[in-house]
Formats: sequence, structure tokens, C-alpha cells
Amino acid sequence: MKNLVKINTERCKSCGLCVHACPKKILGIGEFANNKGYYVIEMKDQSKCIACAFCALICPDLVLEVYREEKGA
Amino acid sequence: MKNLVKINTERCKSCGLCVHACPKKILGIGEFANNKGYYVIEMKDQSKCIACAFCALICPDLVLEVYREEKGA
Amino acid sequence: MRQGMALLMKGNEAIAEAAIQAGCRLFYGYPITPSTEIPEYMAKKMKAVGGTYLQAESEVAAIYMVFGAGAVGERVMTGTSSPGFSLMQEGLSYLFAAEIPCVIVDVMRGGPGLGGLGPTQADYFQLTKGGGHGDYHAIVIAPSSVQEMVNLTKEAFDLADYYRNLVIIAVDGILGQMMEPVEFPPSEGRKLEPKTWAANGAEGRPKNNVISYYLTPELGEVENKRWGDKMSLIKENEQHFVEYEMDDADYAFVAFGTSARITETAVDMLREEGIKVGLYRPVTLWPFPEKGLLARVNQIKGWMSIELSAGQMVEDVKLVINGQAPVSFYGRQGGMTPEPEEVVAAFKAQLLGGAQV
Amino acid sequence: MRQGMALLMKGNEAIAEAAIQAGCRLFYGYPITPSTEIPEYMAKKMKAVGGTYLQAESEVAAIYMVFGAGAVGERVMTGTSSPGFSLMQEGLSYLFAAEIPCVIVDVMRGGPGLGGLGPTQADYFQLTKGGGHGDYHAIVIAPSSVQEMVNLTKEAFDLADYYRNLVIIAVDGILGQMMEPVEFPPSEGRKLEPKTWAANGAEGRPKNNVISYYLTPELGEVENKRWGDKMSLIKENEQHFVEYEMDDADYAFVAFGTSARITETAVDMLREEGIKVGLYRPVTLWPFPEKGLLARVNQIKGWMSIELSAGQMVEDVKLVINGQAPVSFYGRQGGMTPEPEEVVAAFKAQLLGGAQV
Amino acid sequence: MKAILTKTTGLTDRPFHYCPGCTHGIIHRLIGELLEEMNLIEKTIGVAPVGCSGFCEHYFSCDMIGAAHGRAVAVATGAKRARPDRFIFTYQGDGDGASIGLAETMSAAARGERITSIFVNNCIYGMTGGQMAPTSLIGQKTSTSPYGRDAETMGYPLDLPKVLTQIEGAVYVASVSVDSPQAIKEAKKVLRKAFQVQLDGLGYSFVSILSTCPTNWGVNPVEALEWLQTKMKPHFALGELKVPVVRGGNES
Amino acid sequence: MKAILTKTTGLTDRPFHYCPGCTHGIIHRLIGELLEEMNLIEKTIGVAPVGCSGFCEHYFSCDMIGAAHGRAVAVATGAKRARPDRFIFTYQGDGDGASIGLAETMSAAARGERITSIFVNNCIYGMTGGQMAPTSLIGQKTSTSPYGRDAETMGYPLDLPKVLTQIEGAVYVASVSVDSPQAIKEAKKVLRKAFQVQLDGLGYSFVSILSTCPTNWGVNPVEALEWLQTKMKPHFALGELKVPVVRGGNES
Amino acid sequence: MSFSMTKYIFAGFGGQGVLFIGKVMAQAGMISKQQVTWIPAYGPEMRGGTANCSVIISNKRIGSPTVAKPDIALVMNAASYHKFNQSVVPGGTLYVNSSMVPELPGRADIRIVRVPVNDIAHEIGEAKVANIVMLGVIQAISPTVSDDVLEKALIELAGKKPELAELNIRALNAGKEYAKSL
Amino acid sequence: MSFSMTKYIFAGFGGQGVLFIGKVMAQAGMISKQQVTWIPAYGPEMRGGTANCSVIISNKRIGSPTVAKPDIALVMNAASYHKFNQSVVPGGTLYVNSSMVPELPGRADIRIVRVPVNDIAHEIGEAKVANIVMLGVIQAISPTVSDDVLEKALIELAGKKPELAELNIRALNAGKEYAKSL
Ligand SMILES: Cc1ncc(C[n+]2csc(CCOP(=O)(O)OP(=O)(O)O)c2C)c(N)n1
Ligand SMILES: Cc1ncc(C[n+]2csc(CCOP(=O)(O)OP(=O)(O)O)c2C)c(N)n1
Ligand code: SF4
Ligand code: SF4
Ligand code: SF4
Ligand code: SF4
Ligand code: SF4
Ligand code: SF4
Ligand SMILES: [Mg+2]
Ligand SMILES: [Mg+2]
Repeated sequence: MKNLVKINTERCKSCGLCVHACPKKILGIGEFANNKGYYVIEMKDQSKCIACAFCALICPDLVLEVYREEKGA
Repeated sequence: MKNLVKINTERCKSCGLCVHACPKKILGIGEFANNKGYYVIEMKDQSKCIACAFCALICPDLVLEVYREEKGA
Repeated sequence: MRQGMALLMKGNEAIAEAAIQAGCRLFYGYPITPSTEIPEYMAKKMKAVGGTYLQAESEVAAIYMVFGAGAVGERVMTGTSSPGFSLMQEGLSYLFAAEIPCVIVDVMRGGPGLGGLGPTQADYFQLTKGGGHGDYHAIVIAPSSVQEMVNLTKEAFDLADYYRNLVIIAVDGILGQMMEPVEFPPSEGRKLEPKTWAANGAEGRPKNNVISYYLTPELGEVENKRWGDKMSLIKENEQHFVEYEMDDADYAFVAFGTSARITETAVDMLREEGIKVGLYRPVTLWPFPEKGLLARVNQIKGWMSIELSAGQMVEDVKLVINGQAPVSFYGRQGGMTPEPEEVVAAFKAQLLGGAQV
Repeated sequence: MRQGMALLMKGNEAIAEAAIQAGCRLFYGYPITPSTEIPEYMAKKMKAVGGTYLQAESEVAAIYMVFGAGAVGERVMTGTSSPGFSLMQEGLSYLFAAEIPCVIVDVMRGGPGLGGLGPTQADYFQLTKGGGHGDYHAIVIAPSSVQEMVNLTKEAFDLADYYRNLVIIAVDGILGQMMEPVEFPPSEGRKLEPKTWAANGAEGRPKNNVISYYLTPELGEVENKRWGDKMSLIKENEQHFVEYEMDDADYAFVAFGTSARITETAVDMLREEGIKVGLYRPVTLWPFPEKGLLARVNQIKGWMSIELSAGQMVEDVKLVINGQAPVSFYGRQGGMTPEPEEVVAAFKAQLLGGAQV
Repeated sequence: MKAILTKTTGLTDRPFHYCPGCTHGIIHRLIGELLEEMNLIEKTIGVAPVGCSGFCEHYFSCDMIGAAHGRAVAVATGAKRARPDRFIFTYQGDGDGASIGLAETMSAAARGERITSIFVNNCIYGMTGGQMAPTSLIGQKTSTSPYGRDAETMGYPLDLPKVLTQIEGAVYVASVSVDSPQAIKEAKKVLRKAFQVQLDGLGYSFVSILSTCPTNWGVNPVEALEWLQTKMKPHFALGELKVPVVRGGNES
Repeated sequence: MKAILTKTTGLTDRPFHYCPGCTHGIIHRLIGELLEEMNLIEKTIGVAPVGCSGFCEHYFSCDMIGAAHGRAVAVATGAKRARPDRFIFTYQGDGDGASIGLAETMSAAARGERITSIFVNNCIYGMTGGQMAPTSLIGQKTSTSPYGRDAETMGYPLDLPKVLTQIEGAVYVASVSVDSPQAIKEAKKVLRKAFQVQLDGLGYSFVSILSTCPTNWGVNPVEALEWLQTKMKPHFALGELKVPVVRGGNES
Repeated sequence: MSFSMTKYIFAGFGGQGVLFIGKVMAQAGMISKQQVTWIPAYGPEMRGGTANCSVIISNKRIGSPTVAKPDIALVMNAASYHKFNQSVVPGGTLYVNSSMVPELPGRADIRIVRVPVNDIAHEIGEAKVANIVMLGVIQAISPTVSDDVLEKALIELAGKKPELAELNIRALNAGKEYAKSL
Repeated sequence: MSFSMTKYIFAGFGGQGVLFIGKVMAQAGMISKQQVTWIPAYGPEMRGGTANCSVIISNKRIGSPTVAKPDIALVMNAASYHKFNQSVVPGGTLYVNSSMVPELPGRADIRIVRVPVNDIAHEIGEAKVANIVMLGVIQAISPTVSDDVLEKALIELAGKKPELAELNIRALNAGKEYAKSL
């Protein structure tokens, strides 16, 4: 299935909690630094995402939004 | 037996707690007022006193001292 | 309350009744002699008008309960006496910075420390120079009779709302405890803006924050300047005083509250001796009524401040007179009050004798 | 502590170290920026010298822990910043009345309210006029460099013991946070009486009570008079100030703490322009050093107070000058500090231009 | 003659200023007797509150410090840390210790301060003329609860000793009363243990004593004893609520 | 696409000022979500403390009042008595609620104030740079316990929720944490109940939330979660410690 | 109308009702359209200590409300006698409760009226109205308000307790009666 | 000896160690018997917010310790660049962390030195010594103290961690090296 994790990079503080929480280990700290100077999170393999929203649940900075593809959409 | 209850009348405030506490009911508020204007406690029958010191225990104002006659004194 | 007809009432009770008539429905306080009749009266009377008396766990809690009620836009009051007032100093500074309207009564007693229960005016500095931290002033009102306690208490709530500033009613223990005949005439009150700033639930409007901090020094300076402008405005508009026998006076006393009452009698006695003396009575301690004093500077040969303290208001008098005439002082402390005869004697010794404090 | 050789130290740490060297073995406090390095230093260093750092549950508790330790006759200190200092006002009044020696540090920050963390001097009134209730004064000391923070902290403990009076060390956030080289020379200290009044256990002597109340107004007046005499004595003996370029000055600034440092540079700049100006720096804020000012009254054509506030000390300057010369003011607020150039400009506009605040 | 009960040297000769029948006086005597019996008079520093007992500096024979209202425990803490070799007690009313001084009491307990607090609970603010206290009973009429304390708006009486048992540093917590000669003897036993706990350096010891206020309860002194027995006792946990796990508690 | 978790309208768009990985942000989100879900945004007045969360006025979409350090509960009390129709919560740190504000917390509980306190316990004073808190653990090194907290001289960590269970007016008392997605879901459930207790007018509701302070604990954000799990959890009573005897508690 | 001002001090120990009779006088003064002030003062004791109040009744504005030199002083116990005996203005009157204050060498320049009010109250059967008895004596000897105004004041202050008012008025009259014997 | 005073501002976001290198400069100034002051300043954020310190090194008594117009400013991130770029005195030098601050139209009246300190630090293998690298560049281009004094300061501040001192000195030299290429 194709789910979506939206990333608001400017709010990311590179804390790594989402990386730690993701059961699929598909999130990682990337190379790109935002204006605050934080190397922001990036999605390594969206296709593996099960939309469990653990990442968004544990993200302290409202960086992540999680969407699941509707059946038969 | 002959016991003694010493009364420091100037400290008495006529509260009546000793009268209430005395098992022998031999204490009472008298006719004489001290300089503070309180009608002070008086011993009505020293001979009945068993020196239990209930009166002195409950007196809030250190008015009373209780002595017991020593055996064979 | 039987409107319109005279009642014999304690000053503290009169303040409480006047507050209720001014629409104050919330009183948070902690008992302390000689102010306790205020909470006691509120505890008795608030129920009938659907108001709330709540006994706080301390004066610190009380002043922050006032903070909360004021922040949501309701009329609220507390009352205390010197030591309790000292505990409220952080709160007063916060109330000013958050621009929360409220009325606080300080029924001054003997200090410093636990002191005694007698009447004093020794909290003057604390009241007028800001007993709390930072650049701020409360509006400070000093009635000198029970009737004035009624009238000025009602005015206090209007002033607080009008300027979004805390107002303190400062009386000594005698005024708080004294009974005098008093009336409660129905009063108009000022035109007031709705409290659109209040944090009372963001129904159909953007959210409101009522806060007392700033995130940078730059913003801090902007805020302080804005507060400074407000204080200047209050200084301009709200200097109040009463003159007694001042028009043809050569010398003048300055006194407030109970010491003004005593001094008034001293003025009568001196006048009987043919000495032209008057009394200048500040009704607002902050803003200190400079204008009225300045208007008399060229007329008055010598000033004398009479206080129930070691001499505190006398500094404000000196600041206004600024060396243009001698300013002397006589006072009693620790709960003692001077007799008119003493005031007369002090006046003769210091001003007629030319001596100066 | 490597005696005799220079160290780079924050002002707050320097105060703490100096206190320990002055024999203070008890520190009770509650953390607050920008004073927190003081408790932190104490927590680290007291252990080694067998002393005690105890974190109180609040500033109210802290000041009364100080009260307890001082009452038993030990050297004790607390440190805080403006909001915390406001919470201590009742305690200060009690400490004065009970005549308990102790040292309190107020590292002033932006007010009123929660305000901000920037440096200010806006607690001046609260510090010097008695932020608490009643007629009292703390001895208030205002260092203007880290080295002075060391020297005056040691002196503070002697003053407190000598007069049985609370002593407050007042600095702004910059002085607390700033690092400068500093030395800790061994110091003599005053001759002090044994504390026979202390409530430390009545072994082989009549009991002692350390209290702050009086049972009647008559006694209250006696006590207040006695305290008044003590304060007069302190006023007589302990006015301290430092002059910079005053001897041939036509105009003079008055400033303390960080604003004095800034003003010193302004003086240099004006002198380069050939304008004869000096700096009068109060080291004691209470007693305010009137004597030194009075000695210059006939010499100085105009005074200007420079403060990190809306203008508070300027009132004390005016009270001394008493109209004999213009007294003006320039200040910044909310955590901002003026640049020397601003001070120069303000001076020219207000005093050379003849304008007056 | 054998002295059964005579005046203790733990108290001065100054007459008490308390109202007739006020049991503050009884509690004073018990403390004075213990100071004498335990040989503590010369090594004790007492801390007085603000309240009716605010002048007790003049009654106890030991050195005394007068605290501000609610701050006795903080003052005692400051003194004890300065002089750990001294025996230090606070004497406080229920308003002093359970309202304005609540944070001080709880925090000192949490720190396990080696001091002893004697908490005199009369369900009222006596000194100031009978206002509601945190301990006032539901329905109790006071000058600031003229229609009776109502739980809905004024909350419930605070049973401070019960709360303190939950705090690790509070090692001895007891609640007694002085409404009869027997109760008075029991109160003295408990006070002795509390003192011993401090002397043994075990932690914070706290004794609550139910006491009367005939004046503000509006009853006579004897009725006041009954009021205490019938109205107060049912609402407060009584007895030794917490004793040290180690030695100290079972001494006497 | 079906939204599984998206930004709530209970929070503004202003980025948080918290340190990377600080769980204050998670707790903010839970509150924001509940305000939205329970339809409370427009009838809520939140009270902010002084502490790291002292600027949260800018994050919640409801009206907010900024209290002084330790006084949030008093401010909330004043506001609630003025506007009983409003939903009022306090957001406080452990220093704010269990040290300087301890008397306010306990007294509001005793009065059964109809307010909800959210107590964020990170065993440290975060805002001021990591000093010891009343909740700091034995042995914990902080800037004012540089050699580790020592029970003998600094006392024991205060478990405030446990103490509050002893107070009649505190009708809902719970202690949760936010160290995992599961825990976060549980925390939200508990917060919802606490809110409901207030809406039902049952009394004071108090929720303690164990939270991290990577910065002052000196560990990275992920290690901080472990620190919370292994070090903090064993020392504090967890779960719903007290629920209303009447309805309100078992709703969700 | 000429300027008239009367200053009172009523003193005794707590519970003797001296503050109350001061209040009655003030109330009566107010009813008769005079200016009045009433100020209480307490000793340090909780109860049984000394208490007193200062009352001024005047037909013009009252400046200083404090009373250092009363025209009329009432002392219900020995302590109060010693405290205020010297302060009465020459030509003034000192009312003394002779049931509690022993005969003492008094001042020649003031009138001293000794009344055994406790005993009189005893006869009435209500010890606690001794203060009202003394008020009656004062009213008989140096009145500042009319008799009916004073009774009106007593009734007003009795509030919703007519039986109390009735008792007080009996005591008042007993006092007036006794005054005749002086 | 002539009067010389150098004013510095070191700015960046928290964690970039700008306060530390300011301290190093102050320490070095003190070691070389100069007057010095060091003042920190923080933004409202808890971490990751901006931080900066003002340092003055002078051979005569320092009056005002505040620095509005630095002779030398160091900016480690874009925010700091925008905050301080304008404040440098004409003729002064602005050191810019080019790893984090994009090339921007700069002032003509000051010297702007751009150094990719993060990348250089990366090469050394310790991201967190980027600040020391920049210190090396400053020392190479506009020294106020001698090289060995600066190293002495670094060693003193490393306290009991020789390995840290060693690392820092490596970073310092890397900075000096890079400066040659400028
Ligand atoms: C800061 C402060 N607030 C209030 C008071 C007034 N006050 C004195 S004692 C007291 C309470 C007395 O009650 P309690 O502590 O129960 O002692 P009790 O008199 O009943 O023995 C109060 C409110 C004060 N002196 N100081
Ligand atoms: C009266 C007062 N005292 C002290 C402070 C300083 N201060 C601000 S927040 C705080 C404690 C912060 O700790 P906590 O309440 O646990 O919140 P956290 O930052 O850990 O979330 C202190 C001591 C203050 N602002 N006001
Ligand atoms: S939703 Fe679940 S699986 Fe997808 S990224 Fe987030 S945590 Fe990983
Ligand atoms: S948890 Fe949030 S802030 Fe932290 S790294 Fe992931 S996205 Fe960024
Ligand atoms: S000792 Fe006992 S018997 Fe004797 S008087 Fe006292 S109470 Fe009565
Ligand atoms: S108990 Fe004491 S004070 Fe009361 S009546 Fe008896 S002796 Fe007098
Ligand atoms: S008021 Fe109550 S507590 Fe106070 S002394 Fe009188 S009876 Fe005792
Ligand atoms: S200091 Fe601690 S509590 Fe504060 S924001 Fe940073 S991590 Fe969070
Ligand atoms: Mg009580
Ligand atoms: Mg915390």
C-alpha cells in the first residue's frame, strides 16, 4: 500500500525520536540542514510505511503528518 | 490521708476545667476575684483529696501543684 | 444595605460594602488584624449577591487568585495588612506588568517585622515607590474618613478598569477600626470600555494572552516605555488632594489619613492663636499631588509633613518644593498617634522657631 | 582557591567564593536566572569547607531559613533575582526588626512581572526605600566590577555583624554574568563583638529571645526609635562612594554598577572633547552617600543620573541637591544598556542644551 | 510531702495570656516538663509561630526565635542546619502549619529535617478572632464561614498528619489530644517519642495535638472539651500514624 | 488519503522553543488534540507556569494566562471562581507545582477546585539550567547536587500524586509518561478523563506526566527516553491512583 | 448653635462590654444628628485583657478622632482606673466600678462617681448588664443625648432581640435610679 | 605604551561553542596581562537558539564592558550574520561560517572572511571543534595575543582533559593552515 508521511522540515530539530520509534526503520537524519541549522529527518522508503503514526505520535515538534491510502482509492 | 493542693490564685482564670476533672468533686469556683477579676478556684474539702493530680494535669494556667503525704511521715 | 440613610459602620466594613455596591463579586483574602473585618464582611454578604468570598491559603495565593480573576475580566478585590501586604509584592509587580485591573486594601499596622497592631502609615514607601521589582506604580488612594472610604472605594474600581492598573486603598489601623456615620448614595461611575483584552474564553474572537513577560530586551524596553506613558497619563489626570484653610495660609501641613484628621484639629488650634496655617491633604499618594503643592509654592513660607512613621511622604514633599521653602517633619511610630497639641508644639518649634528637620 | 593570583571569574561566582572566604558556611537559596551561578557555586564548594548549601522550596522559605541561621548567630547568605527578591520582602522586614545579621544578593533582571532576563537596576526603590513594610532600611552595596564584588562581599558580612543589620548586595545581570580577572587577597576584617544575643542554646546564661514584635504601641515606638538611632549611626559612618575625574569637573554624572562603567567611558569621551565632566559613583545605595555629593554642590553646574531604569536613584540625587543645580536623567529599560555615545548625547542635549528632566 | 505535680523549670513564671480554659497552656506545660526531664533546656532552640501562641517565647525557659506566620519550619530548618547539635522544635497552630506554612511543613518533611513540629489543631484561626482554618469541620460556623463550612465551595478539612505519612522523610507522625487527664498523659508520651526521634537523628517528627478554642467556638471551657471529643475526634486520624522503621520509635 | 495523525487546531503554528527531543512538545500536542476533540478551545482558559513551558501561551489555541512561578493553581482558582462555566487547566513543571507552588497545589486539592493540573515531571529544573528539583532521584547529579542527591542532607524525591491521593478534594489523580507511542496513547486517555472530571464538576483533577530533559540530564533524546523508563519509572507511583467514586472517572 | 464636643473613654477588661456601651453612645449621638466617632483599642491578651474605646460626640466636624483627655471616663476595673484616672480633663467626670476598684485617694479637680455596678446587676439578675447600669448612671448625671434617643440606640443595637433590649433598658433605669441616691 | 583596545563579538546558535571561544580569547588576554571582560547573551530558546558573547581585551582599564560595535565579529550561522553584520566598525573584520551562511552581498567597508569551518572540522573528524577552527583563522589574520598564549589558554580551559586540549590545538592549527589559503 502507498501511505504518506508529510514532513515539515523547518520544524524538525533532528532529535531522532521518530527514527527510534519507527517499527519499519524507514526514517533517518538526512544531509540537509534547515534554517535553524538542524539536519532534518528524511523518509528513506515511503513504500514500506504502514502508517502506524508512531513517528508522528512521538515527534515533539509537530513535524510529521501521517496519511493512509484509502481502500480502493 | 492528708494530701495538699497548692493554689496560685493570681494565675487562675476561673475556667472550671479542674472542677470538671476532679474525681472527688472537691474543687469549686469561689467568691473571691483576683486582680485580673477572675473568681478563683477554691478547695472545698482537702481531706477528700486523693492526690491524683487530674486537676493540675488539666489546668492550663499552672495554678495548681499537688503533693501527697509520705507514708509514715 | 439601607440606601441613602446614615449607618454607624467600621471603616473596614464600609470598604467591603462599597466594593460590593461597585459590582465587585469576588474577594480573595487571608485574615490579618486590623483588616479582618473586610474578609469577614465579604464572607457574610457575598452570598446574598451571588458573589464569592474565598479564603486563600496565604497572601501569596490570594494575590494570584486576584490575578486570575482580574485576567478574566472580573472586578476583584483583596484586603490585608502590612506583613501580608509585603508577601504580595511579587504579585503586585506581576499585576502591573500584565495590566490587570484590581483593588487591594492595605490596612497598615505597626512594623517592621511582626510589629504590633497599632495604626501606622509606615508602608508609604512600599505603597508608592513600588514594593515589588521593576519600574511600576500602583495608583494609591488614601481616604481619611469612613465616608471617604466608601466614595473612594467605588472610584478605585473605576480607576483600575479605566487604566488597566492595580489600585491600592491605603488606610491606617484607626480608619479601618473606627466607626463613623456613613451613607451609600447611588453613584454614576465612569464610562468604561468593554474588556476585549480579557482571557475569558476565545468565543468568536482571536485568542487572548494575559502575560507579564517579554522575550527580548528590545521588546522589554518597548513594553516599559508603554507602561511609562500610561503612568505619565495617570500622573497628569489623577492627582487628587483636599485643602483645608489653605487660601490665606502662610504655613502649611501636609498629611493624609488619620494624621490629616489630627492635623486638621491642630490647624484649628493654631488659627485660634491667629497663626495662618493650613492643611494640604493628598488623597492620591501615587500619583503624588504635586500640582496642588506647586500652586502654593510661592505662597507658603514653610511646610511640615505629619505622618505615622519616621518620615516617608516628606521626601515627596521635598522633591516638589525642591528647596524653595523649608520642609520639616513630625511623626509618631509603632502604633502611636500624635495629639493635636503635639503637632502644634512641633510646628512652633520647627517652623516658627525656624528649626528644620 | 589559588590565593593572590588572578582568575577569570563570573561576578556571581566571585561573590560566592568571597562569601566562603568571609566565613559564610550556610547558603539557603532558590535558583533564578541570572543569579543561579551563586547557588550552583555554593553547592559545589560548601562541601569541601564543611559548610551547607540547602536548596529551599521557595524564596519565601529561603529568606526564613536565613532568618533561622542568622538568629542562632551564624554567618549566612542567600542570593536571588528580582521576582524572587520581591517574595523576600516580608522576610527582610522581619530580619531588620529582629536585628539579624545576614547578606542577601539581588542580581537584578528585567521587570516588572516575569519580565526578561536582561540586566536592570530597576529594583533601586525596592532595595533602598524598603520593599517591605514599616520603617526600616537594609544596608545596600553596589559593586561595579567583579573584583569589587569580591571585596565588598567580605565587607558585607562584617557590616551585617557589626550593626546587626541585613546587608544587600545589589548588582545587575551583566555584573552577575560578566567574567573579569579577579584576585582574593587575604583580608583583615573588622573587630566584632561576640554574638551574646543569639538564640543558640542557653548554656550557662539567661535565655535569649530573637523576636520581631512588640506588645504595645508604647514599646513599639521605643523599638522604632532605637532602630532609627541605629540607622542614623549607619548613615553617619557608612556612606561610601568613588569619584572619577571629579576634581576639576563642571558637570557630574551619578551612576552605580554597570551604568557607572558605561558612564566612565562617556566621561573619557567628553573629556577628549574638552568638556570638564566627572562621575560620582555611589558604592552604598543605602545609606545614599549624600556627604560626597554635598561637598561638590557648589562646584558642579549640573548633575545627571544614569540608570538602567526609568529613573529611581535620581530622586535621591535631587533630594540632596535640593534645587541648587539642575539634576537630569538618562536611562534604558527592560534589559537594554546605553552605549557611552548615547550618554554623551543625552548629556549634551539635557545639560549643555540646558534642558532638564 | 511528695510532689506529685509541681511547676516545671521548663517554663518561666510569666502568666499565660491565653483565654480561660484554652488548652494551649496544657500543651506548653507538657513541652516544658519534657525539656526539663530530658535535660534539654540548655540545648534547645524553640521556634514560635504567629498565632495565639505567638508570644510563647516568653513562656519556655529555652532560647526562642519568633518566626513569621507560617515560616516556623523554615526558620527551624535554617537554625538546625546551622547548629545540628541543638534540639529544635516548632510550636504552630493549624493555620500556621497547614495553610500559609503548608509548603514549608511538607518540604521540611520531604527533606527529613531533624526537627520536631508540634502542631496545635483547634480547627480555627484563634489569634485573629475565629476565622475558618484549613482544618475547620464541615458545617462549622466561623467568622469567615458564617453559614457553616460547605465542602462544595470551601473544600474539606485537611488532615495534615495523615498526608505527612506519605512522605518518606517524615519518620514519626502522631496525632493526640489534651481533652482529659488520660489524654494529656498519652500526649506527653507521644511528644517524648517525637523528641527522641530528633535526638536520634532519624528525621522529621510531627505531633498534631487537638486543642480547644472556647472563645472562638463560642462555648465555655468545659463544653469545649466535649466539642473536641464529639466533633473533632471523629474527623481526624488519631494515634501514632507513623513510627520509625528503625529504633527510636519504641523508646519512651 | 485518510488522515491518521495531522496537526490539531488546538495548537497554533508557532514552532516550539524547546530543546530537540524534549517531550514537553508531545504533551502540548495531546492537550491541543483534546481541546479540539472535546470541543473546548473556545471555552478554555489555560494557565501557564514559569519554567521551560512558560511560553506555552503562544502554543495553545485557547485563551491563556501567564502565572508567576508556582502560582498557576492560585491563578486558575481565581479564574475558575470568576468563570465557573469555563474549562480551566494549569500546565506546570515539577519545580513549579511541587516546590514553590506546593501549598497552592495542596490547598486547591483540599478545596476541591474544579480545575485540572497537568504536572510535567522531569526530575529537574529545566528552565534555569538543571538544578535539583523536589522530584530529583537519589544519586541524581544536577547543578545544585553536583555530587548526586543525597537523602541524608537533601531528602527524598517527592511523589506528589501519591500524596494528593490522601486529599479528599482531589478526585482524580493519575501518573503517566510519554516515553513511547503506546505510553503517549495511554497518557491521552488519562488526560481526557481528567478533563471530563472537571467538566462533570466533580473536583480537582491532577495528572502527573513523566517527561524528559535531555539537555539537563546530559543525554541525547533517545537515551533520555531510556533514562525515563529505567531510572524514573521505578520511583514514582504510576497509573490511575485515584478515580472518582461517582461517575466521571470511568468515562473516556 | 454653639460648638459642643464631648469626649469619652470607656475602659475595662474584655467581656465587661465597654466597647458595646461606647457603641450605644455613638449610635445615640448619630440618631440625634451629631457627628460621632468610635475607636476600639485592645490589650495584648486574647481575652480578659484590658479593652477600651474612645467616643466623640460633636455638633461640628470631628478632626482628630483620638481621645487623650476625655471629658467623661468610665473604668470598670482597677487596671483601667490606673491607666485613665490621670487623663480626665480637669472638671471632667470619672465613673468608677466600685465593685472592682477599691477606694483610692482620687483627684480633687475632677468629679469621681463610684458605682457598685456588679452588685446592682446582680440584683437585676444579670451580671453581664453591669456596663448598661453604668451607662444609666452616666445618662443621669452627665447626659449628651436625650433619654429616649439613648433607649432608641439600645433598641437598634439589640437588633432582632427585643428581650435583650428590654433587659438593657431595665439595667439602664436601674442605673438612673441609683444615680438619684448620689 | 600606547592605548589599545579590541572588541569582539562571537555569535552562533547554542551548541556551536561561541561562548567557549570567547572565553578562550578572554583567558588569553588575561594571561598576557591585559584587562579583559567577557559577557554572555542568550536568546529565548532553551537550546538551538542564538547565543553570543562580547569580549574586550585592552591594555588600560575597561569602562563599558558592553560591545555595540565590535572590531572583530564571528558569526557561525545565518541568523547571527544578519544580527551583527551591520554592527562591525568600518575597517573591522567579520568572520563568517560559510558552511552555514550562504554567500550574500556584504559590506564594502569591512573585511569579510568566509571559512567553511564545519567541513574543515569534519575533516579533522570532530564536528564540534568548528568553533576552534575559526579561532585559528582569527588568530592567523587578526591576532591580539601571541600564538603560545592562545594555546596556553586552550590548555588551561581544557582543565584535566589533555586529550581535549590536544584536539583543540589540532583544530586551531587547521584554522591557521586554512588562513594561509586566504
Ligand atoms: C503574613 C501574615 N498573615 C496573616 C497574619 C494574621 N494571623 C496571625 S495568626 C493567624 C492564624 C492563627 O491561627 P492558627 O495558626 O491556627 O493559630 P491559633 O491562633 O489558632 O492558635 C493569622 C491569619 C499574620 N500575622 N501574618
Ligand atoms: C519567584 C521565582 N523564583 C525562581 C524563578 C526561576 N525559575 C524559573 S523556572 C524555574 C523552575 C523550572 O523547573 P520546573 O518547574 O520543573 O519546569 P521545567 O523547566 O523543568 O519544565 C525556576 C526556579 C522564577 N522565575 N521566579
Ligand atoms: S507511520 Fe509508522 S511506519 Fe510510517 S514512518 Fe511513521 S512510524 Fe514509520
Ligand atoms: S522526532 Fe520530529 S523533530 Fe525529532 S527528528 Fe523526528 S521529525 Fe525531527
Ligand atoms: S488531686 Fe485529684 S482529687 Fe485532689 S483535687 Fe486534684 S483532682 Fe481532685
Ligand atoms: S483549671 Fe486552673 S485556671 Fe481553670 S479554674 Fe481550675 S485552677 Fe483556675
Ligand atoms: S482565642 Fe482560642 S486559641 Fe486563642 S487563646 Fe483564646 S481560646 Fe486559646
Ligand atoms: S531544558 Fe529540558 S525541559 Fe527545558 S526545553 Fe530543554 S529539554 Fe525540555
Ligand atoms: Mg488554630
Ligand atoms: Mg522540571
